[in-house]
Amino acid sequence: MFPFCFEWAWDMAHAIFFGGLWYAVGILGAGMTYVVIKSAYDTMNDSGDSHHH
Amino acid sequence: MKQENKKEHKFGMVIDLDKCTGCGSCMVSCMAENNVPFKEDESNKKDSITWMRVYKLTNGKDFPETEVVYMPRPCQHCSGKGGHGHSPCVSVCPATATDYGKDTGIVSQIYTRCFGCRYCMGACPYHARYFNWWDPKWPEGMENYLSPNVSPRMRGVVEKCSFCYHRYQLAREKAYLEEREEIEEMEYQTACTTACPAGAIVFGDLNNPEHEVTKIVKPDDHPDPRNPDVVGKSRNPKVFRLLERLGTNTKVYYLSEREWVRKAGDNYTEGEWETIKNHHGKTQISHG
Amino acid sequence: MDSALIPEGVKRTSFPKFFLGMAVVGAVVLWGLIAVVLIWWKGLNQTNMNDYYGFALWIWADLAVIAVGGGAFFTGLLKYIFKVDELKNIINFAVIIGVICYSSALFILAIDVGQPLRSWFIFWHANVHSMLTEVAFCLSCYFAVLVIEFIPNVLENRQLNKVSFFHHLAHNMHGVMAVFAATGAFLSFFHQGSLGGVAGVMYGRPFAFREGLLIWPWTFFLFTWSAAAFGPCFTLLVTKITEAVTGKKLVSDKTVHLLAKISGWMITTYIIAKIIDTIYWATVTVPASGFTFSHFFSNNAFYGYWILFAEIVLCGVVPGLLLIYKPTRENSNLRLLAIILGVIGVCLNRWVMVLQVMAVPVMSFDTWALYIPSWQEVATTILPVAYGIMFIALAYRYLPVFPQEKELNYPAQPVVEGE
Amino acid sequence: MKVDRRSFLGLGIGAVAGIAVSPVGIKLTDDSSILTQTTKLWPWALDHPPLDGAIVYENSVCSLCPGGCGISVRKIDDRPVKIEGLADYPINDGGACLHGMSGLQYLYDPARIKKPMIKKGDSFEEISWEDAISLVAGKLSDVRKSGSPEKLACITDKEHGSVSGLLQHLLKAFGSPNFYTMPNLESYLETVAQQIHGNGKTLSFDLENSDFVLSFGAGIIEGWGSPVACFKANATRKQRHAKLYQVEARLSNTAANANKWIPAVPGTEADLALAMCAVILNENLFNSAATANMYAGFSKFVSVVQTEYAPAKIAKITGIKEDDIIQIAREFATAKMPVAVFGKGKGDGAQSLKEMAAVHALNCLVGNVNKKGGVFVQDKAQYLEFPAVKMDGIASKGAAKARTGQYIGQMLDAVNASAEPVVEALIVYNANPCYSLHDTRRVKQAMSKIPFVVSISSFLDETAMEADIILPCHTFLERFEDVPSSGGFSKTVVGLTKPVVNPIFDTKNAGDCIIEIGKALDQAVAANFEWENYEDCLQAVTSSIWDSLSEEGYAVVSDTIPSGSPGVDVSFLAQNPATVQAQGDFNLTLIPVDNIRLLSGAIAASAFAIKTVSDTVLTKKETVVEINPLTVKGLKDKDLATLTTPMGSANVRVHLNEGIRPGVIGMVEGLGHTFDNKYVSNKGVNVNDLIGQVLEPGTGLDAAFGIKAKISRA
Repeated sequence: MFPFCFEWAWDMAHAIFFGGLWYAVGILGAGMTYVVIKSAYDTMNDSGDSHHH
Repeated sequence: MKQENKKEHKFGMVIDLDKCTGCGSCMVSCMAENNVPFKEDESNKKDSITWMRVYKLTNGKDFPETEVVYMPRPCQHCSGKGGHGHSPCVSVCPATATDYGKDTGIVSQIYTRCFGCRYCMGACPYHARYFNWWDPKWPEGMENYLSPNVSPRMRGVVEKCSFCYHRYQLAREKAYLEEREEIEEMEYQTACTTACPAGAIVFGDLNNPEHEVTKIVKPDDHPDPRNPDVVGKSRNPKVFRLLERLGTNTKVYYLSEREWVRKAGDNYTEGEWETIKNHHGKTQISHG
Repeated sequence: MDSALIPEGVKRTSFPKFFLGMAVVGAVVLWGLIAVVLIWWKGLNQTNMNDYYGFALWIWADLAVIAVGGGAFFTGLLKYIFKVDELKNIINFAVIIGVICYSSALFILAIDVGQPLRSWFIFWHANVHSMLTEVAFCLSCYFAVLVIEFIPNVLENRQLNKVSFFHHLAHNMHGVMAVFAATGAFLSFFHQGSLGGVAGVMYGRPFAFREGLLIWPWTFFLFTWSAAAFGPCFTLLVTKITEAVTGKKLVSDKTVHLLAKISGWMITTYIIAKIIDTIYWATVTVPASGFTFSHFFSNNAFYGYWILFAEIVLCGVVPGLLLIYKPTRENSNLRLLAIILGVIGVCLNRWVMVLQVMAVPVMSFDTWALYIPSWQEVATTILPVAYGIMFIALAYRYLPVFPQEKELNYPAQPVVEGE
Repeated sequence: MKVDRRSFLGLGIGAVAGIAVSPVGIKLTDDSSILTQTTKLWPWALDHPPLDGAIVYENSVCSLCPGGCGISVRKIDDRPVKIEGLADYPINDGGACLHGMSGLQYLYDPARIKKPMIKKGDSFEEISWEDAISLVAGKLSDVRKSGSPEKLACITDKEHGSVSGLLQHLLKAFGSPNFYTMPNLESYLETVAQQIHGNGKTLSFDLENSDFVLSFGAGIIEGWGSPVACFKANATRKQRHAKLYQVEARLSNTAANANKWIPAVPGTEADLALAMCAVILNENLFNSAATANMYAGFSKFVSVVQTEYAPAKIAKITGIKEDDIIQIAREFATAKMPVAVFGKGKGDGAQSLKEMAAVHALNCLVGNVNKKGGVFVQDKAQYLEFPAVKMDGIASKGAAKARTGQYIGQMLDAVNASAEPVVEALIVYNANPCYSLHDTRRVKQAMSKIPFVVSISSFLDETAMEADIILPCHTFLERFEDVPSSGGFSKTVVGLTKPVVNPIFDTKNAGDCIIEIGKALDQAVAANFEWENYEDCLQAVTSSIWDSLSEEGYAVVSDTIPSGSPGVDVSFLAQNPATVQAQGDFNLTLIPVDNIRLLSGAIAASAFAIKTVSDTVLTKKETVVEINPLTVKGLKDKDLATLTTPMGSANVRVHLNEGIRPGVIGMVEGLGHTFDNKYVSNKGVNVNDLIGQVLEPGTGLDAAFGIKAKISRA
C-alpha cells in the first residue's frame, strides 16, 4: 500500500494500480476537505450575519 | 539481470505410481513433520487437512478387469503459465500471503499474513490448499511433540504443502556453517520423500541435470508447441503432470507404465488422447 | 410522536405501526446477528463451506448485492456526468439502495474471512496482481463515495437541516457531486469488473476462466456491463415494492420508463456480448483444456443446461426485449415481470460464476462437489435483506428521498406545516 | 470557558485530523495483527509456541508391529518431535510405515494408563505400584498354594523376545503350561514348517529376490510380515522384472499393484493351490530332485491332487477359469525363482493349515527351497539364553499337565464351557483378545469368568477394561526391549528398542512388572528372578549378541541362505483334509479386509493413521463395506444398510465397487474400538464381532476366513 511496505515494488503494476487508487482517494479527500471548509466558512458567515437573530 | 551469486533452483519431484502402494506413510510423515492438526472426525475429506493426500483412481472397468492406482498429491508448486511464477494461487492472493520463490520454485504460504479469504483455494484445481475451519487442538500433553521448525497454524487461515521448506533452510544453514555454497541433493529432501517405504518419490532440483529427478523427468524448457503456456513438459513418455494442459506448469511429475493412469492425469476430448499420447515426449524433436 | 422528524408536506404511517413493522424485521436482523456472533466466536466451521467450497453462499450474496447495487453508480453516472436530468427523481433512492448493498457487501466480507481482525492486510500488504485487491480497494472507496452521495440526503432531514453547518454542507456537496460521481463511476467500473475478474482469471478452473484484453478477462467487462444493465432493474424493483408497501406513487412514470428503457438497452447489448462470450468459451477455450461443454452441465444432481438457459435466455434475452419494446416496457405488469427476471438473471449469473465454478470437477478423477448452506449462512445472508428493509423504512420515513412524492400524491393540497 | 457550537466543531475536526495523521492508527493496527497471532484471547492461539533447541537424533527400534523397523527419533529441546525410518537398518533401510511415524501420538494418547489401577465395581481406581505388585503376587500365590498352578494362564502377542521369554519363564517356574499367543504370522510359519519339515523349523520368503511371487492373499503391501521390508521388496519388482500374482477375492492394494489379480472365491485358496499342484504334476513341471525329498505318502498325495483337484473341477469352485489355473501354474513352475506365499491379509488373522500347507506344497514341488528367491526352511532363531528354570514339586507337577487348550481359542472355549474356573488367573500383555479374536463376546465372557485378570498394558483398551488390575507399561519410546525380526523376513535380525524419552506417566517396563511379580512370589518361584531389573535381565539373556545390540542397535543373527534340502512330509495333504467352510447359510460371504492404514492387533491405529483412512472405508461413525454392484440389487453407493451374520448384525454404509468379487462383502479390520480416545474409538464396527470362530478339523486352528452374511438397505 505504501512504498515502505516490503511487498512494494517500483514497477508498472504498482504505478498503475496505486496511481489510480491514490488519485481517486485524493479527489475524494480534496473534494470533501473543500466542501467541509467551504461549509464551515459559509456557516461562520451565516452566523456572523444572523448573530443577533 | 540478476547479479546475485545465488543459483536458481527449481525444486520438484517425480512420483512413480507403479511403486506407490497407497500405504499412507507420506501422509503421516507430512502431518508429523509439519504440525498438521487432527480432529475427532476426519472422514469428511473436504474438511480434512492433508497437505499430502493420496487419491485412489480406478480404470472404471467392470470386475475383474478393474484396476486401481494410488496417486499421492502434494501441492504441485505450479510455476504458472509460461513458468513465470504466476501460479494460480499466488497471482490471486490479495494480501501477498502466498508467494512464489524465484530462487527455489517453491510456493510458500505465510500463515500469519493470511486472513482467510480462500481465493487461493478456489483458484487451485488440485485441492492442495486447506483451510483451518477449526481451532487446532491437541490432546493434553501432545503439543509437546510439535516441531518448532514449522509454525502451527491458527483457525481461519489457509495452509498447504511447502515442500518442507524448513528442511531447505536447515540444509542451507548447515552448508553455510560448513562454508559451502551449495547443498547436496540428499541434504534437502521432503518428509514424504524420505518416508516412502517404496521409494516411489524422487525429489530434487529440476535445474540440476545431476539430480535424479531431472534424469527421470528430462524436462523440456521450451514451450510446448501445442500450447505455449506449457513449459517443462517431460521428455520421458511415461511421465506426465496433473492438468498439464491448463498451463499451471506443476513441478510434481508422475510416472507410470500404465496408459490409463497417464491419461487420467489430464482431460481430453473424444479421441484426442490418441493423438496426444503419440505426441507426448517428442517435443524436443520439433525444436531440432 | 416523531412527527418533528418527518419531512415536510408528506404523510407517514403512525409511529406504533411503524415501530411494530420495524420490530418484526428487527427480529430477523437479530437472528442474523446471533449467527454472526456464532461465526465470529466459533469460526467458519459454523458454515457448511469446506475445502472444495471455499467460496459459497456468502460470496454469491456479496457479488449479487454488488451487481444489483450497480444501479447507484450507473444512475449517478447518467445523472451527473451524462446530465440525464430526469433521473434526479430516483437518484436519491438509487444511492440509498447502493449504500445498503455496498455496506452489506462489506459486512459479508467481514464475516466471510477467516481472520476478520486481519482484514486490513488486504490493503496494507496489497498484491496488486490480485483481482480481489482491486475489488477491496475500489469497493471501499466506492462505498465512501456512496456515503458522500447519501450525506446530503441525510442532512436534508428537517431537524438536521436546521443546523446551519449541515445546511451548507448539504448544499455545497450537491455543488461538487459531479466530481464525486465521476470518481465513483471510475471506481465502480473497476470493482464491478474486478469482481468478474475474480472468476475469470482462475486459469486452474476451466469453468470460470476466460481469455480477455490485457490483464482483464472478458468476465471483467461482462460484470461491469451486467451490473450497469441489471442494477437499474433492481432500483426499479425496490421502488415498485416501496410504492406497494407505502401505497403511494413515489416516482413518476416518465422517470421509470426512461430508466427501464436504458436498462433494457443495456441488458440487450450485454446479453449479446454474453452469448458471444459463451459460444467462444464453449467452442474455443474449453476444448483447448481438454474439456467438453457438456462436462460442466452433466453428471450431477443440480447443475444442468437449465441453469444456462435460465440465466441467458429466460432472465437475459426476455427482460432485455421486454424493456426495449415500448408497449411492453410501458405495460406495468410486463415491466414488473421484466425487472424481476432481470434481477434473477444477474443473481443467477453471479451464482454460476461462484458456486458452479467450485462445484465442477477439474481433475479427471475428481467428483462434483455440491453444498447446502448451514442455517448460520442462511441467516447471515438474509440479514442484509432485513437490514435493507429497515434502512429504507427509516430513510423513507425521515428523509426527503423522493422529490416527486408531494406532487404525485398530494397535488391539490397546500403545503401544511406539521408542528 | 463556554463551548459554543463553532468551537466544538473546530475541536472535533481538529481532533479527528490530529488522530488521523498521528502514528496511533498504525500502531493500533500493527498491535491488532500481533494480537491475532499470540494472545490467549483467541481460542485459535496455541498455549505456547513449540520451543526451539538443538536438533538431536536418537536411534531405536519400533515394536508396534512384528516388523521391527529401525527408527530415528528427532529430538528438539529434548522433546521427541518426529519419528522416521532409520537409514541403513537391515530391515527397513530408511523407510517407515505410517504407524511407526505416528509413534509419538501413542506417547500422549488419551487412552494411556497413567498409574496402576484396580477394578472396583465397574470402574477403576488408582493404586500404588507396591500395592499393585503385592496384590498380584498375593492372588497368584493363592493359585499356586491351591495346588493347581496350571490355572495361571498367560496371553501375549508372540513367542519370541525376552519379555515373552520372561512370561514363559514365570509360567514354568510357577508350574503352568498355559502360555498362549495371539494368532500371528510367525507362529503360522512355524506350524506349517513343523507339519511339513519337522520340529523346530520355521519358514521365510526371499521376496526381495524372487522373480515370481504367487501370493495367496498375503497382503504383501498391506502389512503382511515385516511390512516395510515387504514394501521395499515389492518396489524393486519393477526394475527386477519380477512378477507378482495375487489370489484374493478383493482388489486389495497388493492385488492392485500386482501383475495379475486372481479373484478366487474366498475360502477356496487351498483348492486353487492344489489344482496348480495338479497341473505341475500332470505336466511334469516339478523339480524331480525336490520331489525325491517328499516322503510319508508322496504317491498318495499325487493321486489325491490329480483326482480331487483337477483344474476343471476346481475352476468351478474357485471361479477361476481352468485355462487360467493351468497357465498360472505353468508360469509359476517355469519361473527361475518362484515363491508361493500364504497368510491372508496381514497374516495374523484366522488361517487354515490346509491352505498354508497346500500353498507351501507348490514351493516344495518346484523345488525353490533354500535357494535364492525362494523359501527358506531353517531352525527357529534362538538368541535368548534364559537360565534353566528351577522348579519345585508344585511347578513340575503343574507344568506337566495338559494345556487347557491347544490354541488361545480353545482355551477360552474351555473357560466358557466349564462351570468351575479352569483358569484362576490370567496375565495379558501386549495383546487385545477382547478386540482381535473372532466372536469378541465369547472372549469377553471368558474374561469375566476368569476370577483374576492382570493386564500389563499401556492403554486402557478393550481387554484392559475387562481386567481386575492393570499394570501400566511403557510405550516403545520409553523402554528397552529386544525386537527379533519375524513374519517370514528372509534374514534374522534382532533390534534393540531404547528409551528416547523419560516415561511420561507412572509406568514401568513390562519386563520389570514380570520380574517384580516373580520376586514377590514364594521363594521357589522368586529364586528364578535374580536379575536386578529388566535391563539387567535383557543384558544377561542376550549376552551372545549384546555387544552388537548395544553398539549397533541391532544384531544380525543370520542373513545367509540356509543350506541343505529339507525333507517334505506330505502326509497331512495326502489325507486330503476337508476345506473349512464359512459358518451360516446366508447367500453372501463377509470377509475381513486388512488395510495398511489401520491396525487390528494389540495396538489401535493412531489419530494420524485414522485421518488417512479413506471415506470409502470409514464415513463419520460408520464402517463402509465393499460390495460389487452385481451383488445386491437395489443397493446404491453410500446407502445405509444392515449387515447380518449368524453372529449378529450391524449398520454399515455401502461402497459399490468393481474391485471385489460378486457375492462377497469386504469389511475392514481395525475399526469399532470402544475405549476412551475420541480420535480413534467409536468409529465403525469391529468385524470380529460379526465373525465367529470356526475350528479347522484336525488342527484346532481358527480358520474362519469369513462368514455367511446378508445385507439389506437399513
